[in-house]
Amino acid sequence: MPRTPIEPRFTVEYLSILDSDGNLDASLEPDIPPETLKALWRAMVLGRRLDERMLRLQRQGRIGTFAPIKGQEASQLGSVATLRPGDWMVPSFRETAAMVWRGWPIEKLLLFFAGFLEGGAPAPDQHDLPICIPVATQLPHAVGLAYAAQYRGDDAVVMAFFGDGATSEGDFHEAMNFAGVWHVPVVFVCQNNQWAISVPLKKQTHSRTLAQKALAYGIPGIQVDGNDLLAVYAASREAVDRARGGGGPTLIECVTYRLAMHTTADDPTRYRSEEEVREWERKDPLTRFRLYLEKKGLLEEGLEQRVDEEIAEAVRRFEALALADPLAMFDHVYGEPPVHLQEQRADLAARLEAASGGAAAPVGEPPSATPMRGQRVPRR
Amino acid sequence: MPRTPIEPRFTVEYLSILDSDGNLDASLEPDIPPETLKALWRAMVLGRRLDERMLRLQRQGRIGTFAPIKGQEASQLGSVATLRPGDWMVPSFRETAAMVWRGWPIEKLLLFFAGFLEGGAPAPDQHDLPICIPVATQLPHAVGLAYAAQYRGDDAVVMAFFGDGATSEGDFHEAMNFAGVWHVPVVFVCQNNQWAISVPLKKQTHSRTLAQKALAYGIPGIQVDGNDLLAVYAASREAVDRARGGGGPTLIECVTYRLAMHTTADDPTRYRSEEEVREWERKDPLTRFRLYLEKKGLLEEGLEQRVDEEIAEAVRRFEALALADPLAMFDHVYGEPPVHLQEQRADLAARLEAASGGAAAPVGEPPSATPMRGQRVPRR
Amino acid sequence: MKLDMVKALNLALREEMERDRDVIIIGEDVGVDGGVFRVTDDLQRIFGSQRVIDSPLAEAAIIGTSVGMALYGLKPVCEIQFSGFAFQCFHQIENHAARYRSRTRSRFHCQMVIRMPYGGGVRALEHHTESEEQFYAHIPGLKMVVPSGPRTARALLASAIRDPDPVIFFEAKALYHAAREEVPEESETLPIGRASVVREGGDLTLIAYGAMLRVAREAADVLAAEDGAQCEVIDLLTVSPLDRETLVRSVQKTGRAVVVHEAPRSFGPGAEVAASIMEGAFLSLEAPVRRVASYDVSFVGFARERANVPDVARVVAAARETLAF
Amino acid sequence: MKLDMVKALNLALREEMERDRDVIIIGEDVGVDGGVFRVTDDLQRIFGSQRVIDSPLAEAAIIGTSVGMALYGLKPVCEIQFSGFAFQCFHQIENHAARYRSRTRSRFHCQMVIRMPYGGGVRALEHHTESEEQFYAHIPGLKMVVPSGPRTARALLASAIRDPDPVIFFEAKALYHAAREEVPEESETLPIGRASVVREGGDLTLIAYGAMLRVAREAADVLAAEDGAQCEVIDLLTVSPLDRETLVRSVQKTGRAVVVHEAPRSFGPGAEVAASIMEGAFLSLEAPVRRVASYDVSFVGFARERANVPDVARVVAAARETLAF
Ligand SMILES: Cc1ncc(C[n+]2csc(CCOP(=O)(O)OP(=O)(O)O)c2C)c(N)n1
Ligand SMILES: Cc1ncc(C[n+]2csc(CCOP(=O)(O)OP(=O)(O)O)c2C)c(N)n1
Ligand SMILES: [Mg+2]
Ligand SMILES: [Mg+2]
Repeated sequence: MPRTPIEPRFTVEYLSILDSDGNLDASLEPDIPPETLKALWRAMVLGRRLDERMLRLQRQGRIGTFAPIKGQEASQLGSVATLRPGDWMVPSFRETAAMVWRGWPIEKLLLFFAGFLEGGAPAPDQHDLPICIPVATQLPHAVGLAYAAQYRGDDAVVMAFFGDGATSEGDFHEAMNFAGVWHVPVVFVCQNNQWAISVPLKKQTHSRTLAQKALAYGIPGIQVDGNDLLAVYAASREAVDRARGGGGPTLIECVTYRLAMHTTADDPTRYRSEEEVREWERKDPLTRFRLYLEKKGLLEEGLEQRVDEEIAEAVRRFEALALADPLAMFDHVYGEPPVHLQEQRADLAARLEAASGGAAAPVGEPPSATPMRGQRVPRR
Repeated sequence: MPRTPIEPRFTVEYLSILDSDGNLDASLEPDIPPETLKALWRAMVLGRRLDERMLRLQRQGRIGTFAPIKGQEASQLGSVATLRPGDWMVPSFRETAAMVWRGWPIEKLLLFFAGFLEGGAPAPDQHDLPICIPVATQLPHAVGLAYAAQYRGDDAVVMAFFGDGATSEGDFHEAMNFAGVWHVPVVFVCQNNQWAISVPLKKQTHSRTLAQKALAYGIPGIQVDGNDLLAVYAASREAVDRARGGGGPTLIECVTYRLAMHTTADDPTRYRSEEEVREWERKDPLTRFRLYLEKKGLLEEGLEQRVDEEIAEAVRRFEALALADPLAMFDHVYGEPPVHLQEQRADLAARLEAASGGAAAPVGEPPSATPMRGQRVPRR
Repeated sequence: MKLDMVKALNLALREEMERDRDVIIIGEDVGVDGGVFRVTDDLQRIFGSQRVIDSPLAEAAIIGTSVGMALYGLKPVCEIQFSGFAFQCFHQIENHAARYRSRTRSRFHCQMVIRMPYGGGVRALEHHTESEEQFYAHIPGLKMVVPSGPRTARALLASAIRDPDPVIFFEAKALYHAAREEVPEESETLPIGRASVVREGGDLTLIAYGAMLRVAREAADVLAAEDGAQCEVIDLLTVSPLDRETLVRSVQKTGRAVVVHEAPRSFGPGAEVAASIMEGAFLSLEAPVRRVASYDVSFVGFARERANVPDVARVVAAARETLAF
Repeated sequence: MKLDMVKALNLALREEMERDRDVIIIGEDVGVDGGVFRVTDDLQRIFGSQRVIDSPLAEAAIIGTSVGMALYGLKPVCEIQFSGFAFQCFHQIENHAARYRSRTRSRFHCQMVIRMPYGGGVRALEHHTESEEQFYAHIPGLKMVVPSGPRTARALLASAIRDPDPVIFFEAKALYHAAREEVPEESETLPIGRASVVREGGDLTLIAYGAMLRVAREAADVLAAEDGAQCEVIDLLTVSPLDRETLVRSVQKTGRAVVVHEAPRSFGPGAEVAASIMEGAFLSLEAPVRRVASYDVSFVGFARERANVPDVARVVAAARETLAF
């Protein structure tokens, strides 16, 4: 009857396979086909270079605000690479590399960040949700997709991405709890990049790890070195297979770091030190994975150039896209446009008519664009 | 570098001191002054009898829907008894016994359940929040109170009550997380009465205990036998003292049972078995505590009668209260009534004038009262 | 058959679930318990606990997971136990249910219904008596439907479930058991977005919906009997998109209008009705459109509810002022 | 001194925090970072991290804990990073911040301000450009304030912080750096609930607030120059409680009115303005009150924003139709 610890005790594991110096724990090395390893390396490089290119496009005012991924390539790719095409990916707003891996055309992403809804539409056959801006709100959607898949008897698995800050939102909690109760095939991938804009992890939660939050829902949680693609892949493989096998949800915490600014509207020097950033640059996920492939003799000549050319072509296609018709804003509000929207559409059509040069006039960026923080006011 | 459990492991304890047969673990017996023990017994009896009386009042249509506490007396009183008057109690909607302990006049509670806002106003010197209907929404208020107390340098502790179902709400999660980060003096008392209306705990969450949810926030969590007043008291004492001493928040899970219906509008026979209820009746918190006091020779003669008389007097005072002026609905919407409310007040005043018999006419319960489930339509 | 509104809603749910395996129900206590008001009574027994889901206590996740199910192709019918608790999921409704179609250019859309009991009349506690339709009516991408009795409830719920867009479906608690009405054997639908003229008249247009329709009708009887004034009574049925055409046509005939709702007056649905009538029938208007609504106060307690919610006397008074204007 | 709106707001916060130790700031990134738009710049350094709180990422808890602080006697000024994310805390605002006073018969009340940047003009992503004022204007117990420039921003924020009731304080992103304006050395206030006639005229009343005031003013210039029409321009400043008296007095003089807002048109704030004018000035009205608002569409993407948000040409066109009616 006395005061007794509840048994079994609760444990959470930490997984690291390839350390920042490239040392490999061969006993844990996941068996990934050479072609996949090469594709993953290519995706990492593309993610890194696309980030840099998008930064330039934003500074030139050719696209608007976006969230760079630099430093988080391994977290995103090691996890998403374990999905099948028929599985579902549910991104937040910082998964460019994962989205490209899943088949999002680069020009479509650029269109999205240039302020066109057309950039947010997944392809008809694509099992991915679009970018989700409100933090953590996509997580219940992932659980609902997983429930629906289970209900229909499909063997699809759902993988949802979110950040460390997202774990503070009620939607994170409610989604995890529903997933636990429903025992649905969903894998929660938390990219713990140490910061939520200017808020460091220790101000975000008092728990030692984010992985341990899984204990609150009676589901497995694991913390992995998020800059170690092999560890992320191994943990994700295990979670995805368990989910597909009817083993229910898993929470994976990828310990990583956002090496660039939160978004192009952010100035990280206000809240974090250069030392901290340099510290993490030494743990760059690309460096160690490059070494790993080098040892395996899987590095290709001129990859960077080919990737840059692919990006350049995508940018050209993006630039070539004519400004879409403003009237399109009335499409897709409802299945069938109600009377009042037909009238409003006619109103805009008339205004566009009136404004000589038709569409041109009232379109384009708003007259008085206020920069967020240091952001320059872009002009197309 | 390999796969390693994160140390130290996570543990949650279970505490029971006085079992359902009245066996005492003397090594853990909290030292409670005899006068307090007697007061607690009196409060338990009053809670039980008031519940029964309110049920009759509701059936007679003299009050509206309310939530009986039968079976949860120990959870409420063992915890709230560890507070000082200057501390804060933040109730949900099922803390009648705790509220009376804190000094709420019974007639005021009756007024509240009879549909009068006047019943919801704490006394000027009372450090308690009113009954809160939306599940879990009071928890961030408790954290805010605790923050404010700390900010002002007051040594007040805040104790918040909620149920097992409340742990599924986002507000529970966000409040716990803020409390952990801010390290504020708040004690979260979860009355796990096994049911959220018709939803059993196993459909509410997949975690083995509710206490373990504390691990997600890096704060202490403990599970206690909620029908054992001594265990609830001991755990609460420890948590309140820790909070007051700057040790931060604690989550206490009181494992108890709702012996009556969810509210007077509920029919529990639809979702749970008689056996289950009888099972828990054997663990009645009053029975064992009565035995405990008996052995200590602390039982008073004729307590039940005195308690019943006190309740009867309160009911008489409640019945004697004239129906308040309908115009009072315009008071306290804002600090100063804006023009439009002054006009609307005048409109109602004129209508009341017109309706011969002044106030009487448009007041009282709505014309077509729809019973919720089995509830009878009450008439005053 | 003659059914009350609870039974009529229950029938519509059963019929739609039989019609379409993708229709599922989710909410708090909707399963074993059959819902707080028994609207989902017996459905879990018939269709199983995978299709009638007793969810944990979390509104945002009820709507959020339903959005996910809808994106997959299911057609969830969610129950929020009382409309007063829907603000917990308001972000999921506004950010997502209403927007996925536009956001993805119809690659995805949310065919889902969100049912909620609303309004007064049941001697209930705070958050159990309010009328929040305005909050949903202002959100593009949503439809806001409020039946006024058993037959319209059953038909509109069927329409809502088959509608490709997210529909907020408000059920007046006061009507659940208020009256039994003849409903046809065969399942029927009603067009969403169309108001209905339930009484013809040339002197004044009375506009209401939900539980207030009865009040408007009775006011029309009084005005006919005592004032010899013929009111045209319009049952909105759909608050949004608002059927402005039917409103304007009526007021072009009557020249006078009074709109009645349980929601607080200021910035409420009556304002849109009044403004739309002014825009569409200005030259026919012989008096300002009057609004009879609850006062701009928060919860008043059921002991004072009757003094706050519009009743026949108030509607009659407003109509007389309008007729005398 | 000449300040832009960000600096003016920052000044008001500093002044009120110096005046009253109970005033504290809480929100995401309001501390070290000084807020997404730098409105709280430097305040954490001056007043410390106990008074300027960098909260975890959870809007419901930001408002919920602030409610608790207010019940204790503090005066929290909460920042919701963008108004599009305030639906996460809508239940805490509607269920509690707006109601504690009434619920406890003033034993407790919530003296708190909830600041949010709203509206378009910054080439931002979804949920960063919308205008949600209507949702707050309909809630009894709340006040809804929207300054139109640096000077009104500084004065109204001071008034809001000193106001005993919860105030929703909308800051137009488009105005943050749009213009610098002379503000007095001394702290000043403006009465909440009072609109301001910023330009006198006898031909037509133009009603706007926030970023739309500039649009209305420029439209007035165009109408004066090109049509010789004198517009009276009213800056609402407070959306709710609405200053009907000022609106009605003006329209009794002009007989014509156009209301402009960024929020979607249907069931929006313009409906209340129009309905109130009709009720108060019906016999003076020579034309229906026209509404110029964003269309009833959800987020359109910043590339199309200009086609959706009211601009000078649209206001001028509506005014001309009204004048010609
Ligand atoms: C509900 C909500 N609140 C606030 C924001 C503004 N915001 C955008 S990203 C962000 C920080 C997110 O941090 P984290 O979850 O760690 O993801 P990260 O940005 O680091 O990838 C905030 C506060 C938002 N988008 N949604
Ligand atoms: C936000 C919210 N959702 C739904 C309800 C309706 N409701 C009232 S009590 C209750 C169950 C609460 O269960 P629990 O938290 O275990 O407390 P208990 O009633 O068992 O004491 C529900 C669903 C509510 N009051 N608030
Ligand atoms: Mg982060
Ligand atoms: Mg319970």
